[in-house]
Amino acid sequence: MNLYEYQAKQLFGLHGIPIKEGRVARTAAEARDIASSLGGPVVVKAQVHTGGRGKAGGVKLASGSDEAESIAAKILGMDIKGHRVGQVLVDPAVDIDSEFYLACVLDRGARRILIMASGEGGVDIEQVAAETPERITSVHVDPGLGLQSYQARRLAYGVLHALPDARRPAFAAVLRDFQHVVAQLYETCVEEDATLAEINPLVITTDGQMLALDGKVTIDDSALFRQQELASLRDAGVETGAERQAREAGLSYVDLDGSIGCLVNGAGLAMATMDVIKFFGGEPANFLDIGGGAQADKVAEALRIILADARVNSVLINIFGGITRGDEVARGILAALEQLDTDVPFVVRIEGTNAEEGRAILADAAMNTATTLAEGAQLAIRLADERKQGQSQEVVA
Amino acid sequence: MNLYEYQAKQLFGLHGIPIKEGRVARTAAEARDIASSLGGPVVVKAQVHTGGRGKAGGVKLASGSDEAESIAAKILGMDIKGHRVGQVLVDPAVDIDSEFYLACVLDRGARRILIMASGEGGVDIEQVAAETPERITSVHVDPGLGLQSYQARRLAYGVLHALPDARRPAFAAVLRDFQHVVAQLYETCVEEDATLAEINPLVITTDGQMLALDGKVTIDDSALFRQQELASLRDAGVETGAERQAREAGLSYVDLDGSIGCLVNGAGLAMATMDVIKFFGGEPANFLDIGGGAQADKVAEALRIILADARVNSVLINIFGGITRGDEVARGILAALEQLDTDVPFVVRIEGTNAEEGRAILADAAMNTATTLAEGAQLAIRLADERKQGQSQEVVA
Amino acid sequence: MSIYVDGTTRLLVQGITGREGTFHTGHMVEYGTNVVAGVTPGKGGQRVHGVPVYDTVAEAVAETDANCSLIYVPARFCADAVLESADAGIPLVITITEQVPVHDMIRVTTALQARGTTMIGPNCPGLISPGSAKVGIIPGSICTPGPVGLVSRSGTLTYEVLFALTTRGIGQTTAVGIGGDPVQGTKFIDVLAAFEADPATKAIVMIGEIGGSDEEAAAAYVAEHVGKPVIGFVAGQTAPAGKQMGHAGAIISGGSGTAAGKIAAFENAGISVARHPDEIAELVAERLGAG
Amino acid sequence: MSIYVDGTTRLLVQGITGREGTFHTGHMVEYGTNVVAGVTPGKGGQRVHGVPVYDTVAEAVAETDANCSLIYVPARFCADAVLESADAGIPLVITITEQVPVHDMIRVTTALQARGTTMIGPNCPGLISPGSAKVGIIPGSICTPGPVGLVSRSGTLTYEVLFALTTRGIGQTTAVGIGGDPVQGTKFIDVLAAFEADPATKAIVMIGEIGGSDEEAAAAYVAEHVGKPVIGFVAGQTAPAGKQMGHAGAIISGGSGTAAGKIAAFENAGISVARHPDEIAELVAERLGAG
Repeated sequence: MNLYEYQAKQLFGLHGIPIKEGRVARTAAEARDIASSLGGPVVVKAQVHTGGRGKAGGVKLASGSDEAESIAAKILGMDIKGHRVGQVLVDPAVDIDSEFYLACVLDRGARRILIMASGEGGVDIEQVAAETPERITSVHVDPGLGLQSYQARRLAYGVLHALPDARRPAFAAVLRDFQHVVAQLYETCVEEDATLAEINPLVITTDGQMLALDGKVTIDDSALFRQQELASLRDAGVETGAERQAREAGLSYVDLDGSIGCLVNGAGLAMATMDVIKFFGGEPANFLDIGGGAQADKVAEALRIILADARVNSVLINIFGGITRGDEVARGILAALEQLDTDVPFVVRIEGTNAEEGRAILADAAMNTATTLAEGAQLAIRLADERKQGQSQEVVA
Repeated sequence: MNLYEYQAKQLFGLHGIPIKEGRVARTAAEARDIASSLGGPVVVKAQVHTGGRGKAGGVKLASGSDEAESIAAKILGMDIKGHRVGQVLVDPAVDIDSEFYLACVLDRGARRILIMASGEGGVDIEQVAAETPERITSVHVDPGLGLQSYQARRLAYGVLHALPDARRPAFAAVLRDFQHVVAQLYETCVEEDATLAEINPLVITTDGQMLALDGKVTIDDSALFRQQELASLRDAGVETGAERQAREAGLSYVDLDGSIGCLVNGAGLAMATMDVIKFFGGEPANFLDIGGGAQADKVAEALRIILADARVNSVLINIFGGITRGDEVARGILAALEQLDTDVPFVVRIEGTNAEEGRAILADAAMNTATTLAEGAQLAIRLADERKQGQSQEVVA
Repeated sequence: MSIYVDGTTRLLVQGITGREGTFHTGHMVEYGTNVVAGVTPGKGGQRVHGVPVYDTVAEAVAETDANCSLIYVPARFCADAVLESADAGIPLVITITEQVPVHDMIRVTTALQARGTTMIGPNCPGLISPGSAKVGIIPGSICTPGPVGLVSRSGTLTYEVLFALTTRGIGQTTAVGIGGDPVQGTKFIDVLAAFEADPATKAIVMIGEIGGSDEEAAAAYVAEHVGKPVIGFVAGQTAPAGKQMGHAGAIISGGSGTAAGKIAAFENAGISVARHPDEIAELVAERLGAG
Repeated sequence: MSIYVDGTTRLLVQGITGREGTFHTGHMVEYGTNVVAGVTPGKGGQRVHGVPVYDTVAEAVAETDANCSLIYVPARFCADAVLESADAGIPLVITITEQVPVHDMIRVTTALQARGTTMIGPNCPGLISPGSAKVGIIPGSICTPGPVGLVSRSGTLTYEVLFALTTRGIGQTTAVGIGGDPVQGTKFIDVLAAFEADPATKAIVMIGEIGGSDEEAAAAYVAEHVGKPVIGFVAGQTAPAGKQMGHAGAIISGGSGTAAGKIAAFENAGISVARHPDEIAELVAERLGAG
């Protein structure tokens, strides 16, 4: 789960990292009020879950509350890389001396949190890593020991020594503050169950203060059971209705643009099912993983979500039972079909745990069946095409 | 640094371990007031840094405030194994169903905290360990992970399964409470820098509550810099004046009964110096380790403490310099002698770092010197004997 | 022959009295796996499918000499359960539980390194050495003994491939599901090394998916250390960037972790790459025939 | 020959710009120890006795290939300093600092196990291999090369014994002070094993003191694994029970840790026990003559 910049910075603030005291606005009038209560020039920043806001015109300086209002009016509602801007952060403007990069990120290979720091702030760190890797200093944290002071020092001196001479005095003056920010960012990462906690840029202001100017935090969804407050921050706005409905039902669902609905158990098999549909010339309407051990009601809910999508012209149900049982899935399909009056054709393939019981349950429902995935996919593509043509003919007739 | 029972239990209470709400009294009248505010029967318990209070008559049940006062009057001022009772704890009396033992203790061999639990509570755990070790369950805690739930469960089930059948239901009913106490006691041990945190007995009351009835906590002296509140609990009453004075000067000093004052650098050498004096028939007046790298003022303070003891008839100064430097020690000796007018004879032996410089500094002071420890000890014994005889003669004369 | 589990495996099931634990213990016992003990705190003394249940792993190990543990406990208790087995001296822990917090697994994998315990999982289907031991939830009916070693980040996709192999008459030494989470106890390269060392394994199937860079690391390992034929597949060729596809680990982010990159790495390492799952068995047959 | 340190030792001093660090670095350089670097955060670029100072251990190691670290930093920074050296890949860390919190050393010793780093100390005088390297504060003037290995929980008592040996013309391979704290990085048995394996060491002196049970463990080890003659001494024969004698480790508590018990254990293991320090050199001469 990704946090918005303003949420990330609030979290930083709670953990003792210096931030500006801006607030978030959902209307231009609110933006005006915030700017006027802050006084002086402000920055109005679009709050969206994507990068490149600046280039897209989503971040603007305003000299006062009048301009803040007019800028907010322009930014609110803007579309940035497919994300509609629903809120803006109004922060006091800051005079920047220099910019730095600091992040705690899960290193999957090392199975540890990696802390990376660089004097190249405000830019894409992946580019820095590719072009000038010597400007990035990093340390892995032993989870049993936690961050040690020497590691914060190593980052601090690593950044210092990689800076051009002209930039060194300003950073040398805040070396201890920087180490403090490192420690607090790691604390944020661990205590909030984050897999990414990034400050970019971390700046030194012209009056010599360290400040987290922009931030990005990703919370581990699996840990939300112990992060209730964070769970409540989830912003439903970026999910489609179907995605939200699926998440609430405990399903893993991603909306796509095609015509073949997919209901699969297991992420790998679900992806492979999409891949096969595409391989044979079809277009999947969604990714849908019902997860391990799904029971009938969950399967029924999954079918409801798929069939609510008008673009769906056939449904491919591909179940290979392990912890999931074929009979449960079959019961779920029947339960959904009892409630939903649909003419969308189904192709069902069930193998693995309790597959025979499942097939027996569906035997009376007169469904299309398949034995291999390739066969199932090709059948689903054909049925979708036929239904699409049938509908066109109806329209023509 | 050892805590009194009442201090240990306060600490337990702060960490969420259930304790009784008794208070400490320094006079019989205070004991009466506490008993009357608590209401009902109370237990009056001597607060001393030694075991065997019960046998010595230092723990008594009182039916009410009158009796609490009279009992407190008897216990206060009592001498228990050389410890004068200066305060009593007045706790509400408790109806005990059964007693248990639980402790976190530093296992030097394993370099970890060991948690030990047993159904044999209220008795000497070393005796249980020797006679019925199968009644003790223990786990070592990995400091990086901290106490894990399974370890608390293992202690709980270990205790449960070792109990006689008749006692099992009462303990089974509080199995979760017990695991909670285990977790909180370990937290106490780590957060308070304890090398021992013991609850003995941990009881189940007749109404099924777990309760820490008596406790013992030893705090690591080296960690007092980060445990300021605990440091302030130190009870000067159990130290002799010389011991307190020495501690405040950063010296390690233990009062003994002999006539030869010892000033040594290093604990091992200081002990060996005592051993040698005794080996040759003398009696050391003290153990005194000036520590590593002592400077002149510390040496001077050490001599002041030694010479303030009227029983001292000679002083053996044994310095083998490493981090301590011979010249610093020599300057300290001269500084002390300038201020103190004493006729106590000194035997000085300085070897190691800057020993020659040290000996040069003392050359003019016309002191007795020795090259080996055995020689120095024998000389100090002879000088002490001579001075004692001289004093006797003076008295006779 | 097989890797990790075989006829000498003495299995302990943590969470045996739960719904899934009981169900799959039944299947494992039926398959012939030597399930010697179960553990559920507070349920000591019960029996599940004839298997004795203990309150703690330490007791269970003392009584039954269990040497492998299988974990079905709920996610929030998972880290504790893994450490309990490791501390009781069990050298191999298979963790089926899904949605385990990443930071828990960071702590656990570090602790296991110091203890010399191998964990497979979490969020994995376990493993099976057809004909001798099934540890986890891979259906025994779709497997048969033979010369192919299989390792996969995906659960049900593994079944798909096993089914296809078995249907074609190609048996397996061991199939290992390493799980789809970002932090795994066992990685592709660990299993590849074990298969390379196993004389009975004549070819290796490796099923990857989008996200992370373990497939790339595995490809480099294959190029340098694996002499046996390797057949690969990568799921998620049509997955959109930035969207998490089920597994917490399966996400294309910042342009890395794409199926295209992984397939290229496979091909550069001489791994035969299937275009879709049904092609895998075909490629295995070819490479086995050639070898 | 020697153990732990010799002519190949490339020493780094942490806390080199402090009073003690500077003073003893001078003595080590003078003795001929190859001191290649010092570390004090914020003092990078300075020089102490000609030795370059760095801000971090990682930099110092990268620049100088230091392979041994000596720690003089204040107690509250000690754990961090040890871990910094271990993380920089230094295999041997000698910790002179005293009054280090016990819980810090519990954390550190566990962490070092996983990293394969050996720590000697804390609260120890370091070690010396006469004629080739002095690492710590043992005065070089009281040592001379020869056949005796010495290991001790005590600092100055060690000097006493070295002085007596040298005065008698008996030299040393290496003298190791393991420190008097309750939690030590290196114990008697570790050093005994190293001396037993060192062909140049012909006899071993072990100096214990009251408190704990390491002397008893060492005695058992000697009985089983050490073929060379061992001469022992235990300080604190006249110490009262329940009083801490200087070191946090030197205390007789609950009837255990007494000098009498340790001396008995030594004697049972065939160790020659000196009654007072001046007797040690005498016993060494006897055992060397006999051997």
